[in-house]
Amino acid sequence: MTYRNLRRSALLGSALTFCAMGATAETLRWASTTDPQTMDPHAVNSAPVLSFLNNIYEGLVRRGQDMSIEPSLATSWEPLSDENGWRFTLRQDVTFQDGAAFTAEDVMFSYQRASDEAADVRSWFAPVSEVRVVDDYTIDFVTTAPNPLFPDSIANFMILDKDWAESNDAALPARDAENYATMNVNGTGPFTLSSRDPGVRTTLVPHEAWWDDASHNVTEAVFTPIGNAATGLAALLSGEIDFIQPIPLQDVSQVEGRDGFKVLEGEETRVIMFGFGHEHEALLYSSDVTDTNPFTDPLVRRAAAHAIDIASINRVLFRGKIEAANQLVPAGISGYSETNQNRPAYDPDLAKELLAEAGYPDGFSFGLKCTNDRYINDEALCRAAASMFAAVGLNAELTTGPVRDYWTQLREDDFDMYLLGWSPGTFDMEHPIRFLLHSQDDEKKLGSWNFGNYSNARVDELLPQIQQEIDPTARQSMIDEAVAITQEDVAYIPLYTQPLIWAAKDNIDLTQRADNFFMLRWVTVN
Amino acid sequence: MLAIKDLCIKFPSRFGDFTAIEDVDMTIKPGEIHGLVGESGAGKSTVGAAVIGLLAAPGYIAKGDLSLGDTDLRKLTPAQAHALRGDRISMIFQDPQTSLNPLMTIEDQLIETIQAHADVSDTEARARAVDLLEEIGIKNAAQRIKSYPHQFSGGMRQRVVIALAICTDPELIIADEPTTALDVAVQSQVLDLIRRLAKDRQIAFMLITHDIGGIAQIADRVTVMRQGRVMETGETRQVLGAPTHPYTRALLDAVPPLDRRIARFRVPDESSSATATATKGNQAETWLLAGEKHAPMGLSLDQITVQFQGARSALWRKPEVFRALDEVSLDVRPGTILGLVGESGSGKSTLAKTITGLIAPTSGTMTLGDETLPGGKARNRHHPSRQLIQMVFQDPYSSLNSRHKIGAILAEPLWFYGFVQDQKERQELAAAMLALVGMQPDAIDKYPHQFSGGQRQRIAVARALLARPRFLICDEPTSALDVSIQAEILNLLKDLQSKFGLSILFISHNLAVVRQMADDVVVLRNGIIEESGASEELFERPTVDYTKTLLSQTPVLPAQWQSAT
Amino acid sequence: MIAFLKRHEGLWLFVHAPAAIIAAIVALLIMLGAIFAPWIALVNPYDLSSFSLFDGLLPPIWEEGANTKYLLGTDDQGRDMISSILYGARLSLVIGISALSIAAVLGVGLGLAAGYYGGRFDAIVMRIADVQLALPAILTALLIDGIARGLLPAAVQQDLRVAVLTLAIALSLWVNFARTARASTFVQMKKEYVLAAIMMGQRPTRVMFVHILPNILGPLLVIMTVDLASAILLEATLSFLGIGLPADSPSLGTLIRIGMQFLLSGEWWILWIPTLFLVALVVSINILGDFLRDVFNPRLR
Amino acid sequence: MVYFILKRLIQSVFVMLAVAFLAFSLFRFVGDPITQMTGVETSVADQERLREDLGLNDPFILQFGRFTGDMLQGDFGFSYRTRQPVAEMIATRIPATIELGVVALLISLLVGVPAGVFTALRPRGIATQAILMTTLVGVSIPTFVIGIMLIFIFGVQLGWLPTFGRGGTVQIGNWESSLFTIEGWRALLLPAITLGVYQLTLTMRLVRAEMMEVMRSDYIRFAMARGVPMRKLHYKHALANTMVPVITIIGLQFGGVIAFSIVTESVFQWPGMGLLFLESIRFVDIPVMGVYLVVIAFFFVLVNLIVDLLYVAIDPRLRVKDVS
Repeated sequence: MTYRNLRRSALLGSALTFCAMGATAETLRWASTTDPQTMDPHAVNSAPVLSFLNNIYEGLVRRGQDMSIEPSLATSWEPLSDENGWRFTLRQDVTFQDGAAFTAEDVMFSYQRASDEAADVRSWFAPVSEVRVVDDYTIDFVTTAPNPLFPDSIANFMILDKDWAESNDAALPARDAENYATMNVNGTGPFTLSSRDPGVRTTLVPHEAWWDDASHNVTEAVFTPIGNAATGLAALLSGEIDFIQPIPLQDVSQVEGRDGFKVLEGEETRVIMFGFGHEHEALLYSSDVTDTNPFTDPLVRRAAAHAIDIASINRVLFRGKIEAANQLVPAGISGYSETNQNRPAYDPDLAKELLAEAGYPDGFSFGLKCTNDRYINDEALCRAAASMFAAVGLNAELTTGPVRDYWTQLREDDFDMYLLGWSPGTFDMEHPIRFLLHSQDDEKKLGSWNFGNYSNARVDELLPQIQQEIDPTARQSMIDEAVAITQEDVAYIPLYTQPLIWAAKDNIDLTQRADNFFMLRWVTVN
Repeated sequence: MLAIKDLCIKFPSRFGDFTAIEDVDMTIKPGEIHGLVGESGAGKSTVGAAVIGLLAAPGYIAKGDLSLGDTDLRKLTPAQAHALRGDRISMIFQDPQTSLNPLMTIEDQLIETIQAHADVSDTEARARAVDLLEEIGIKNAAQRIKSYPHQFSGGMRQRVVIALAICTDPELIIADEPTTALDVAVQSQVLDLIRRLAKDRQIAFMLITHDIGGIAQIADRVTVMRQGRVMETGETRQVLGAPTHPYTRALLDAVPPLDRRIARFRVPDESSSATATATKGNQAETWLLAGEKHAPMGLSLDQITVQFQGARSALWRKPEVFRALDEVSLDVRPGTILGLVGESGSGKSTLAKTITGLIAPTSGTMTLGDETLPGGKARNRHHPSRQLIQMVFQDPYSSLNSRHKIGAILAEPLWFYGFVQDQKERQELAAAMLALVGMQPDAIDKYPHQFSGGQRQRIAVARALLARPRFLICDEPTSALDVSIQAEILNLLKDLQSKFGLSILFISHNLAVVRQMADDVVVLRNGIIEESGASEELFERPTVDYTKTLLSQTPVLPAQWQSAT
Repeated sequence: MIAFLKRHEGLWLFVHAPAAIIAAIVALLIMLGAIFAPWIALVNPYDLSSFSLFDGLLPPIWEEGANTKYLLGTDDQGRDMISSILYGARLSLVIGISALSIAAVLGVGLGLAAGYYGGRFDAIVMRIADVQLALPAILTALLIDGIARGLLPAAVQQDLRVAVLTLAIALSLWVNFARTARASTFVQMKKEYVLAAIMMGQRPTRVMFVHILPNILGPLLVIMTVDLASAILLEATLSFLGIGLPADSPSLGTLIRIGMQFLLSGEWWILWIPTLFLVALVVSINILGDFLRDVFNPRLR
Repeated sequence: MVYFILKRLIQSVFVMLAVAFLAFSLFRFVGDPITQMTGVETSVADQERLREDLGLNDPFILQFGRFTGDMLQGDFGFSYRTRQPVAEMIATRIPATIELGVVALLISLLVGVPAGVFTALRPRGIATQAILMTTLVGVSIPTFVIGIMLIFIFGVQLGWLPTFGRGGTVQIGNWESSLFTIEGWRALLLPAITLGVYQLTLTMRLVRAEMMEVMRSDYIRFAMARGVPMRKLHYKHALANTMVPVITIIGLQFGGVIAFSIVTESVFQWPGMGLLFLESIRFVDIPVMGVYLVVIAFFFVLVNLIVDLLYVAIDPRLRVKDVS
């Protein structure tokens, strides 16, 4: 430990000297709420880690500014002819940040590493049955079934150097202890780590031998996690940082109103929704209806949907920054159902009528579970929604809590209604159908986030077909059918697409991508 | 040299100014010891504080002249007054335990004081300090000067205090009760020292004290004060020997003589209050006498030893054992008073606590009447002795629960021992008992703080009696009281004892008081009995040196100044 | 009148201490407002149907765009600020006072017993106090929160948040009471009235509670006021850190936490009005505490 | 002396053990670390396997035994979240918290003690009343509000001082210090003031009360009567005697400083232990939380020991045996 500390100290010391000398205009200081917990691209499957490491490591494919898939370490890919799967042709003359050459062996190694039991990202490779190195620059991923979306699904599968990992005892991701790859990097990406002080400061410098043309002019990038939103914004306004992601909605006008600052607004792909306990036999938190579960009745669910005044929520809570959602993905995501764009209108009278029709003319009380630190304004949203529900007779007993034990509670079916935000990892409608709409099936790992266990035989039937259908039109019509069914059922109440609001100094040019990833390679400091 | 003329001091309070000192005149010549006597509240200390310019915060001098030699003390700026303090006037406080800064060595405090008033080097100041300590009677001064105050005993500490007061050669020293906190032996040494200093160095002393015996021994002149006014002033011999003012007369009468036993003290206004309530007191008297088996009960101690575990000072050394009582045997005969005499630390209070069961004896047996008295925890809460033995404590201010009404305090034993079931009856009896001890019965509705020390001590006696005790322990019952009050309380105790035939263990450090009260006397010193015997016999013909020294050192009024009773 | 005041010295001092009078009036007003909140408040923040998001973010009456219905404006939920504050103060005071009561009973009980029995019992109590002191209040709150989470079914947890928070605050305050009670008891134990009671053979509980307790109430009362202020602040701090009360049962602390989101956004009233109320309340209590301290320690006057 | 210190040490060990037990046992109830360690798509079976690997399914006592046993061997375990050794994580954060705490304490002493003396010597002055009133308001504003106000005024509006972080730090051995650069001090100022305000008030009031008490004591009156110069009287005699109780309270307060540094660190994004602890709570990082508690208890115990030693240094009555 002492040895390690000494080395780190030396490293930090030199980094600080460097800071002092190289403090030119091209230094970018940016902040976000959460520190990436590890530098290992396979150890943890979480947005802060993947977002940050996308600047250091690269995958076979990558996403462009519009989220489209484009070649990265693979220059091209096509389906295998004689079996299910894909063949990737790799880019030549790519070197890792330590100078080693990139070959198919590294991809093979990274696949083994990322699909190992110790890796948190192994679910990406669930469809993969075999990986074969064809030659130094060709590699085949064989899948158990036809998988048209496979290349899209591995945009965050990052490649690291086999020799580097093995010689540093980091052949597997660290699970309950650290290893070399937790604190050190060796990727092929545009930036490399120059110093890291977890939770405090992480500094990146450009990788001079990067294969792609650098369109950025950053010579040094310093990342600071700032958990407290007010502190973060204050740091931006006082000029200590150049860019922050995200900022609270209510502060947008303040930033915009100041000289020298700008706000970047966009939409995340995350749809915020309410879910129901579809299969619960009785309400858990009700004070008046204890023997049955009204939410099993689609009429009641529809009534709840009509009770929500999304326009007021938008105006007051979100300052007009949100887009109402009508299905589980926002428009623009592949597979979005153009034919099902209507959402239940705000109509409290209709809601009351529907409730009366369902046999609850005076409404009933139930429990609503929400997070208070997961989504933008999540707690305020739930309180507003509870107030709106109450106006039609649905008296919500609101429980809000930190996300740290929220999922556990949901897994234990401890809710009547709950809040959920879902971002399709593959940027395709299939993703929410698989996770949120298909009946729970532990064996096949389907419906694993369908906490209320919404179950519809037709939807269950459609999912495998959607997954395997290569023809886009046929695929879309199946998706449309599934969306229509679930909309009719009011399986969820989709509310809105979560906005994405970044703030920066005026002299920073950057690109805001819909997955909330911040790519240093698109930054220009003027 | 010091001249006080028409001094009037007022303390502003929210209900108008309170006049503490009125028209006081006094002069003190160099080398003269001027005694300022009076009971508490007489304003003695206020005069002293005014002279040295340290009058407590809101108080101010309303009128009058204060001058020291040619200096008009009232015209000094605060800075000048401060420079004068120590340089020309100094002061000695009552308690040597608290008068010295515990965090500084004696040397530092002496040098600091010397250098505050004289431009001398450290070495010189130190030399002067050492000489002074030697002169004052501290042996091995060069070495002991490095010590901290806590490393000196009480008497030695008072010497250091005196050294500090005179190290700057002041003209006047105000000594505010300089001997009150000290044991008899040390008292006389300190008084001797003061007398010597006055004579040798021609320092004028203002000796503030309530101890008339001490004044009589060393003061050249005396001023008697009462309630802020001078009653009488003049040569000591004249004022104390042939007092002209009735107050002085009464004060002198209340001083218990050491050389003889008197039946009763003459207390001027006692009779009036006593008779007014006497009829009411009869009820309490009847009740007390009606108690079953009210025959007196004796107490004997046989070879009682009490040891305390000292603090552990080192890990490998066993903590030292401190022997507070060493094989003490004594006998309180039924219906008599045994006087227990001793200086502080002699084990008197330990003995009382052992008898009452607060402390367990290490060995030895106690017998109350015919029954063995278990000690410490062995005596359970319901043991009969809890009722049969009662105690009157030293400090009347802390012996009554200040948050309880007198009625509640007095009714408690009646309720607790189950004597009287009815609440109303209890209050009535309590009121009657108050009458018996010479108090107004309506006191039961008041709180202790509404009474003076002497009245509280009467209440404490009433409480003890309401337990229907057979044996009474009086632990220094009058040492916190003024002499005239002391006389009243002693009279009361005598009356009650003869009326109810109580057996009393009377503990006191005051030999004169014990002589007035006790049938038998035991002299205790460091936990060992030095001498014991019938009271008059022992006082007339003490056999042990220690007793003799004690007797000789106790300051008394010369016999010829005392009035015959 | 004068005679009456003369007898009741504390009252006399009070009448002549303007700061104490103002503080008492402010504290009294806030407390009355809190007590009668259900009758005087415009909306009930607990009743979700009594307000509407539609009225959200209205400024106080003197600002442009205000609605005269809401004198001090509304928050982002459309709740009337005054109502929220009244209910918030109510909750803060309930938590503060109950935490204080628990702490006082526990602390005074243990402190009295420690001072009375001394020796080993005293040593044990003081070691426990040490452990408690080594765990700052925030950590204690987390621990209690953790236990509650582990032991209680999820259904009742929400309802017990207030109780849990109260207990956590109580646990971090009892040491103060215990130490003071113990020290004061030590002093009283040397007093002769206590010896007299013990010698009589009275039960230890009677000696402790009937005889000693009334005599040590003075310093305890001072601690009580000062700690009431700390309890309210502690609740605010815990709520700020997000381990206090949920937003739908707003105490003053929670209101400030919510308001903190609007620090830079221009809706200043959502943060600063509750803060002002909290500070006014705490300052008043502290002034009264100071005043009591002076009454019980005349020498500091 | 040796016995005294030894006795204190044994008591300290008891406190440490109790805290370790509490820390560990109670945090076992806080949330489920597995959900934090794994991503959205990790299967339930994988989670269960991980739980088994980490020994989270073992009996409670076994887990506690492992926890203390490892700790005694200097092995503080690994963070669930970052997979770093906890010892190292805490060690890198300790300097920030200590420097913040010590500077805050220094501010509170450097301002609080003179202010206490001043107000004690002029109990009726207008300045005294003003100071007392100000400080009363000072203790009545929650720490986090003070911090945010300072950020708002000095960081955002005036732009004089940094609003977060430690500024320039210098590495001295294992200690990362911000005390050696101007930037470091600038960054330290606001958080230290925020943290110091509350302690300052307490210190000031305590010094005032003790000083007034001491000024009434016999030895001060005697020193007055001897004409000891006022300056010496106030600062050498009175203040020194005030220090014994003041040091006790300051020692006790150090725990409070560390505790409230959680709040301050959160507001100022100060990379100390408190911030780490808050992050750990958020991510249910039990090893870090447990070790943090133990470290805090250790500080408390250490400070108390130092206070005991200071007593001995200040008060000769505890130092030398009675010779008379």
